[in-house]
This record gives sequence, structure tokens and C-alpha cells, in this order.
Amino acid sequence: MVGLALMTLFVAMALLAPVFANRSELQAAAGRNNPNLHAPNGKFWLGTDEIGRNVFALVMWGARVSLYIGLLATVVAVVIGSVLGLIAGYARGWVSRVMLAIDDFFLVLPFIPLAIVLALLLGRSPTIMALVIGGTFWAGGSRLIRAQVLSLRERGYVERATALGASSRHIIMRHVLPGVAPLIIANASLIVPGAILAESTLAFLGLGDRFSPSWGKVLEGAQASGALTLNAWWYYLPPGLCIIGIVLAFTLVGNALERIFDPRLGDR
Amino acid sequence: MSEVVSPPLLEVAGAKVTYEARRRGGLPVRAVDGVDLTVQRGEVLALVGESGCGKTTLARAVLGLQPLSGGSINFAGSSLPRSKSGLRAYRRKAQLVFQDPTGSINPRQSIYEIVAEGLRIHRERADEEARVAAALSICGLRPPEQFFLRFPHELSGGQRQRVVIAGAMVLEPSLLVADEPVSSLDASVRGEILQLLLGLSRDRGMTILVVTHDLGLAWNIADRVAVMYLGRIVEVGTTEQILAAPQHPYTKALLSVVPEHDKMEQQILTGEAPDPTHIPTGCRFHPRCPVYQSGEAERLGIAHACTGVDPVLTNSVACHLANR
Amino acid sequence: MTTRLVLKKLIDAVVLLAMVLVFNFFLFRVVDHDPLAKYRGHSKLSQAQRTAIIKRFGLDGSKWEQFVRFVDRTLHGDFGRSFNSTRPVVSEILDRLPNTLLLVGISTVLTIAIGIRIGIRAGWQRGGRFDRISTPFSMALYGTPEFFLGMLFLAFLGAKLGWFPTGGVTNPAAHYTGFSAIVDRARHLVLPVATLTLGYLGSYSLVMRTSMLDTLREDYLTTARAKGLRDRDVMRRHAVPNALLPSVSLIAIGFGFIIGGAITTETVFSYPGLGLATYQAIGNTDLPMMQALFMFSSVAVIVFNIFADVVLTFLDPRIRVGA
Amino acid sequence: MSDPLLVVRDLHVTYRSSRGPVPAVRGVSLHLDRGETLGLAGESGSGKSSMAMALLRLVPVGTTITGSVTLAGEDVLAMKPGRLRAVRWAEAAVVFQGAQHVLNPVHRIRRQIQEAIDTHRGNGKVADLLEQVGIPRWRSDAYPHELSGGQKQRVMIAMALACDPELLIADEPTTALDVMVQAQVLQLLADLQRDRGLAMIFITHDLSVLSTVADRLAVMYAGRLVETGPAKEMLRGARHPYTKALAAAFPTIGDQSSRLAPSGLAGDPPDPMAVPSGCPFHPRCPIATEECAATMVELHEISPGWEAACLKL
Repeated sequence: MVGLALMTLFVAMALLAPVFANRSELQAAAGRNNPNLHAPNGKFWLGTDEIGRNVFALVMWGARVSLYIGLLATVVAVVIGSVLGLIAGYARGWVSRVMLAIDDFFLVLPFIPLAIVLALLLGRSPTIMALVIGGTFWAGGSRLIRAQVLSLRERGYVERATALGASSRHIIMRHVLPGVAPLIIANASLIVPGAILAESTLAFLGLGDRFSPSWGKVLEGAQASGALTLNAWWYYLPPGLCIIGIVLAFTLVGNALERIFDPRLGDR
Repeated sequence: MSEVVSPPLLEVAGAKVTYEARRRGGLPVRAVDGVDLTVQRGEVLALVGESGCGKTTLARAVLGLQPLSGGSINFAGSSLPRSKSGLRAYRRKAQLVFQDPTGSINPRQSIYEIVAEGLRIHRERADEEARVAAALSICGLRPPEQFFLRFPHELSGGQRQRVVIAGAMVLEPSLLVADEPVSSLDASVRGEILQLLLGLSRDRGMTILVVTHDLGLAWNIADRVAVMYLGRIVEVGTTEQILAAPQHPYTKALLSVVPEHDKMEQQILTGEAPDPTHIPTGCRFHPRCPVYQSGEAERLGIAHACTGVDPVLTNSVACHLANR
Repeated sequence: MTTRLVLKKLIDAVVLLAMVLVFNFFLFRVVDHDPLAKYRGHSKLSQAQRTAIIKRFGLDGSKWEQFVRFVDRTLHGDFGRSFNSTRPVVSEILDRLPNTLLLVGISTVLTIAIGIRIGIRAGWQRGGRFDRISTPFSMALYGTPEFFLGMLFLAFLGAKLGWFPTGGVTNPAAHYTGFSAIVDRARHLVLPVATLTLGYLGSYSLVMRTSMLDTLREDYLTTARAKGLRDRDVMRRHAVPNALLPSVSLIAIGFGFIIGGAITTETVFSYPGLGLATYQAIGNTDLPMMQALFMFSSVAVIVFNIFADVVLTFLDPRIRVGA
Repeated sequence: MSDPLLVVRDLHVTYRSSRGPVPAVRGVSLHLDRGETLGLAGESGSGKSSMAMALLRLVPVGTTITGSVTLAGEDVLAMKPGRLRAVRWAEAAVVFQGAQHVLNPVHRIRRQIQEAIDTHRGNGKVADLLEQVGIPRWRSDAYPHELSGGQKQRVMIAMALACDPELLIADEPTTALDVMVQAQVLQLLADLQRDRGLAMIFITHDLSVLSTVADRLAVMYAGRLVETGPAKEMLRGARHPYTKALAAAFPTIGDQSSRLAPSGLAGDPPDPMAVPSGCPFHPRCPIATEECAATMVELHEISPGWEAACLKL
């Protein structure tokens, strides 16, 4: 419940960002006439950054960027993970082994360094960041889905369908897919927080778009401008707390979904 | 007698199923090792034996779920099809009822969908609802309409098994293979399901092959009994023959340990269920055979045959002593 | 039996390393058509200079030749020269390695030790007071990016209260010797270690808690209780050893994230280790450096995973016998 | 005559669940003499296992147990935790069902048996115990997964005997086993029980199994006892309609009345959260009348040492 409320709040922030702050406020020029690193006041609810931009605007628009990257990356990761997981689980023989090897490989590759390399080579726009994160984030989910498919294959009702004369197509469409769908959904809601954290890490390391800043990028600015030693809390606290909040929101919702879909976990 | 003897519905001849061991370097598992068996139209045949004797593998082979590595299976006079489409058509006629009804139905499907699944797989859309209703009502789920939209978890174990049987009956098969159909059910429900199976055979002429370790079940519903040991049928005959006057020492031992059967002295065989990767030479039962072990076989001068000659099924029993 | 299993794991690891090698080459030479474009000031170079540089960085010849040379050099520990400092990449890395080993080593040990303990206790008494406090705490830690945690430490414990230095590994102004040098070094480690430890504590304790909850359903715990064992012994001897098994693999896979965490943590505290080197390589688009760092962290994760696999073989007799 | 070893009075066991309290045992009274074997029969959900586990208070957190359980003159339900732990296994040990998951997979069986001995400072020897149950001494270094189902159950029995208890609670000890192995284990239990003068509560859903081991029988339905009496006589001529049905479910081979006539009971066992009013068996009972639905009936003597809870008796 808390998760859902928080989630709604952040989605609202992302959607309403243009209402509260104009996109142009994100440009460097927007802060030219404003005081730099100014504490919050009636005009700048969350103060200004080192080049005079309105931190409130940055945080509102940050919700948009962070959510966009987080969700798009999740879609990419879920699609890759589900397809590979389904194939690895349903196929037999060498196809399954190759899939498993690819999965193992991506599972042990250190994720952040890999994403850094990719972002360095491919570019830094939000969409590319999302593709990079999604493209490297799917291995765990694919492993889970494979395990579930393997277990579904052994279920009595799959054997019953086979004994009734069902084709592979019938079994996949009628029994395997409906069986893994809830897992895919629950898994997706747990990938979102991971992707958002990953994005904020990459942005913090300088791999983000300066003028459509995510929360991680805002934190990078705070770090680089010396806001920490200057006690400019309004600059770094709000984006940081937002990241924590959104990660918690998706984690809580994901856990709740998992509990709904997997009755075995019911009394956790 | 002028009655024409109809050919058997199912004829298994020299059937073998061998598969590779899970572990590398392991010996091949000879799960079914040369089985001859016929099932007549309309009869209930019980295939009994300990776990690991190959009875379930044989049942799966009969349904075309497990390819044979040797021998043949004939159904209604022609051998089992090997092609995908041939097998699909065959599976319309031979249906399986499982041990665990809860696991064998998809918890996400309604009872209607579960029962109709066979019709949908074989694209028989006509009168679907009427046929589903008829199958449910044959299986004692009445009025059938009341069950259409319910889900498996709302039903009791016995009702679920009825749904599984209805799902098989909806295709109007000529053979029903039931693998331990009541062993996971509560005692008080067991009789009801057995009554249902017996009724299908008596009222509708259904041929039923029931796989079980439970001799009481055979006594309750079977016309004939086949006893299986280590991949081979060691004794076969009418239920009265086998259960009242067993010939094979293995059948005798099996019967003697049925609780409440206090007419016989218990002959508890030592050791665990035998291992199908190491089938003994000669009579495969001799290492556990009370007759051989007590030295009686020696006295009768058949011990060398027990260790050296694989007995064949003659006069319904495969034993050197009985066939002496 | 056990040696054969360890051997098999080692072979798996070698295969993975080979895949990393190929992948690494693929990333840097195939995805990127013109690595030289990233070289600083490349537009001002003359043709002769270009050719010289291309040769120096091993970028000449066909892709296949480059690959063979790349593998050969890598196997000899030659990762080329940094675009930025033009020093050999290996020396750059070796200079900074001890700092990172110290930071990541201490943090990993602390995270695993504390995280597992918290998870065990929370799971054992689910819904109890400890669980009600520790689990939300773990979840909050899980949701906090470690660099934000580091920034908070730096701003409050470092800058505002002045309890700890805010960056570096030593105080360059004071020339400490002997024991005070060690104290100085330790003081510089406190905040980065705390950051990295707390940053991953949450996920470790949550993993262990879930694993405990799964184990608590097992029948052998009822057996242990029926035997008249104290609750503490039931937990210590029966629940924990079994609950550790799934956690070990998850922790091994999660190790890659600690390496990522080291990058941001070192960046926040200007701690001169491999993480800070990574950050600088990003800023300078220093490809040879980046390539070596990526290679290096992959190797670290793979080695850690083998280690975990071996540990698991010793913890779980079922794996040992190959069941 | 000495006092009975175990006296249970008006035992209620109620589990906590997300749907509300689940009354699994609803007022059971019984007694067990030293050296006697009581067969406790009932279907799944009848409360037989809950009752047995409650004897040693081996129930999940949040479960309430009321009534009294007196074991060797001491009230188990009133014991302090320390005393309860001392009583567990030393006075009453349990052989659990399945044996598949009741042994800890990561410890050698020697260690698991030794642990029981050490906890109660007993002086049994692991190898001797294993030999008594027919497992060679050298197998004590095995892990559970290296043993077959029957062997695991033997190990479980050896472990139960480790501290020389007076009472053995055997909860479906042969259910997961194959016919021949089941016979082996039943014989082992019967031998041990005779040699050691153990008292035993043997729980099962298969009434026929009890004929070889039990002196007395108690049949449970919906959390209550419906019939109790001498085993042999009861198996041959049960009086309560439920026991009759249960006994008939496993036919006597050779008995012509059951040949090609499986006997069953209409309906299903009741949900413990919605037990029918009056006699809980009345909806499935072939001889029930309107009176049965209205009147709750207690166990009463129908002949010496034989009690049943049925209005018609």
C-alpha cells in the first residue's frame, strides 16, 4: 500500500513536471540571472544549483528522466530475459546449453563497468542509456524464467496435455506462457528499481545528458560543485531521497505482486 | 460355442524400453525388458509390482509417450504409429488418468476448460458444451453445469480425480490407462473412484489398464492381473487365479505382505526395490527368491536353472519351479 | 570426487575468461569503428603521427591480426598505454590496486558478516521486534545508492562535523610515520568502508532473511526440535547451514555490484584506487585504460564466483557426491 | 495395575491462519498403557497428526493447545521450556512421516543421531543403534541423500531409540514406502516394540496397516474420536459407520463380498473450518437421521473397552 502510494506520487511528479517547471529551466542559460547555490526561498522552493538553475525544476524533470530510463530499460531487459529464458527452458540439447552459457556469461560480467564501457562507446542520451542498462540487466530474470519453465514442463497437467495429443504450440500457449506470465510481471517490477539505481550510478559517474538530467545527474552536479562541503543540502538531499523513495516503491509493489502470484510465499 | 473371439485391443510383444542413465558412465536402465501382454476389449487389467519394476514406463509406452527400444505394441490390430500426426490421432483413442489429480490439472483453468482441452486439441468444436457436460455427468459430477466455471482449488481431491477422468472420457477413447488412480486420495474417497472406473468398464465396455502396487485395488475392480518384476511380466492370469492361488514365489511374497491378509505366513523379501541397471542373470528374481534362498531349489535340482536360465512365461507364469 | 568438481569449475572459469577476452575485443574494436577519434587532440595530428599512434596502440592490420595480437599481449599482461598519461596501463593499475583491495576487501567481509547475521536473526524471528526494525532498515539501505550514502557521510561526518577526512588515503600535509601513519590511513578508510559496507548490507541481509524463511518450513527443523534441542541450537546447527546454501550463490553473483559500488564510492571520497581510475578514464575517454579495467573487474568477479562455488561444494554434501 | 503412561484429556488444538482460527483437534481424550500400541487412524485433515504433535507441543508459533496431556505423571502442557526439552526424545520420541525431508541434508547421519544422544547425555552408541535397525555400521558416515527411502526411515527409527524413550510416536512411518519395504519397517517396529517394551502411538490413514501392530485402535474424524476399541475385533467388526467405511475401503483379498465391488463413502472429508453441526459425520453417514444433524454426540461405551460416538449405537 505504501509502495503504491509512493509510486503514484512519483509518476505524478513525472507527468506534472511541465506544469510546475518549464523545460527551458533545465538549460544552462536559464540560471544566468539567478543567484548561484542559493538556499531555498519563496521563488526557488529548493534553492538553486551552482549555475543558478532552479533545483525544484531539476528534481521534477529528474523524475521524468529517471522513470523513463528505468521503465524503458526494464522493458528491454524483460523482453530479452523472457525470450531467452523461455527458449533456454523449453528447448532441449545444444540450443538450451548455448542459451545457458550466454546467460552465465552476462550473469558474472560486472554490470556497472560493462554499462560504462557501452555508454562510453555508444553515447549518452537517455534512450541509449536505457538500452545499455536493459541490454545488460536481463540475465537474472532469464535465469528465473528458465527455472520456472523447467518446472512447468514437469507439471502433471503438461504431461496430461501431451497424453491428450497436444502439440508443443498448444502446450506453450496454454500452459507454459500463462504459467510464467505472473513471474514475468513480478520480476519486471523488481527490475525497475535495479535499473533506476543503475542509471543513477552511471549518471553520477558522468555518463548522462547534462541538459535532461536524471536524479543521479543532479547528484553528480552537487558532488562536482562542492555542495557537500558548502552545506548546500537543498541541492543533494531532494534527488537522493527521491531515488530511495522510488526504489522502495517499486520494491514493495514487486514483493506484493510476488506474494500474490506465488501462494507459497503467502505468509512471509 | 459359436461366439467369434474378437482380437485383443492391445497386444504388447517383446517390448523393451532402455534409456541412458542420468549420470555419465552409468549403465543403461532396462526399465521394460521384454514384456508380452494382451488386453482384451472391455476388460480391466491390473498391472501390479513394486516401484521401479517398470510398470509406469510400460504404461507410458502403451500411450506412445515413451518410445520402445525393441519389440512392438499393437493397438486394435495395427502397430502404434510413429509419426507425430499418427500419434496425435492415436492419443484420441488411448487416454491416461494420473496418480495425482491435483498436479495433473492446470490450477488456472476452469473445470470446463480442463475437460474441453482434449476436444480443443483435436479440433472437435461441434457440440463442445454438450460433450463436456456429458463427460462430467458420466463421471458423477452432477449437475455438470454447476462445475463449468469452478476452479480446481474449489474442489476436493476426489472431485478433481473425477475431472481428470472426465477430461479423458470426453474424447470417447477405447482404452483408459490409469496410473495409481487412487493412491493419493483419502481412504473414504478411494472406493468412489474405483466404483466409477468399474462402472465405466461394466456399463460402457471401456477397456482399462490400471497400474498399481495395491493388490486390494486389483481385487476390487480387475478382471485379470499381471505381475511385473524388474521389467518383465512374471505371472499373469485372472484375478481369482493370481490372488487366490499364486504360482510365482514373487506373487506369493507380494500377496503375503498385504496387511490383513492373515491366511498366509508373511514372506518379507529383504533388500530394497531391485535395480533395473543390474538385472541378475538367470531368473531375475533368484537373489530375493525365498525358494532359491532356502535351498529348496537346490533340493529340487533346479538351482542351476534359476541362476543360469532366464525363465519364459509359460502357462501364465515365468518360474522354473512352477514350470517344472 | 571433490577435486574433480573443483577442476570442472576451474575449466568453466577458463571458458568464461576466454569469452570475456573475446567480448572485450569485440566491444572495443568492433562496436567502436574509430578508437582513435577518442584520442585527445586527434584532429591536430599529422598523418605520420597518426600512423605511429595506430601502431603504438596495436590498431593496425586486419581485425583478425589485431585480435591475435590483442590476445597475445593480454596474455603477457600488456594492456597498452593509457591515452591520458601514456604510461603503461598495467603500471597505472598496479599503483592503485592495493588501495582498492583494501577498501573492497574490508567492506566485502564486513557486509557479508553483518548482513548474514542480520538476515538470520530477522528470518528466525519473523515478525519479532528485531525483524520489524531491521527489515525496513535493510530495505531502505537497499534503496539507497551507495554514492548518495557516501555523499551524506562526507557532508555530515566529514565536512560539517569534521570527524573524518573527506578524501584521499593519507594526509599529504602531515608526514606521519610509524603508528600514526597507520592511524591516519585507517581514518581515511572509515567513511569509504562504511559507505560500501552499508550500501550493500541491505540486499545481503534481505537475501539471507528470505533464505532463512524458506528453510524454516523444512521438516528437519521439527525433527531437531522434537529431539529436545534448544532453539538456539536448532537455528545454529540446522537452520543456518542450510539457509546459507542459496545465499552463497546469490552473494557471489552480487559481488559484481560491489565492484560497481567501489567506483562511485572512490569517486565520492577521491580515494585513489581502481574505481577513481575508472571515473577518470570515463572523463578522459581513455579507452585502453577502460578496457583493462573492465577486463580486470570481470576477472575479479569470475574468481570470486569460483571461490563461492568451491565454498558451496564444501557446504553441501549433495553437490559433492554429484547427486 | 500401574498408572497409564499417557493420559490425554479434552485436548483442543487450534491453528492460527490468515482466514482465522482452524480447530484441528476438538476435544480428544485417550490413554495409553506402558508397552501398549495404540493405532490412531483417520483421513487427511482429521487432526490425527496435530494431536500427536501436540503431545510434545511441537506446533507452529501461535497455535493454542488446551486440555491436559499427562506423560508419566507429569503435565506436558504445564512444563517449563527447559523441562519440556528434556522430556522430548528422552521420554517420547517421534518417527516422522516420509523421512524424505525429516533428516537434515547437510549432516552425516552419525552426527544427527549423536546429537540426540548428546542433548540428553545418553550413552547409546550410534553404530549399535544402526545395527539394531538393520543398517550396517559403516553406513553411519553416509549423508541422507545417499540412502534409500526405507533406509532413511530405519535411520529415523534408530534416532528415535537413541535415548531409550518409553513412548514412540510414529506418524505415518510407512506411507511413502513401497509395499515390501513397508512390510520390513512394520516388522522392525513390531520387533523393537516387543523387545524394548515400548509404548507406541501409530498414526496412519491406512486402517489395514494397523492390524499387524496395534493393540487398540482409535479412529478420528473432523478433530474428534469416533470410535475406540480393541484392534483385532474392531478391524473385523467396526461399529461406527465411519470406521466401517474406512475398513471396507481396503478390502480383504479373497473376501467374495468385496470382489468387483469397491465400497466407498459419498462426499468428502469436512473442511476443519466448516465442520457440520451435530455429529460431524452425518452428511456422509448412510444411517443418519435428522436427529444426528442436531445432536452432538460424545464417545460412550458400547461394550467393555469399546466406545463409539454415534447416536445409533
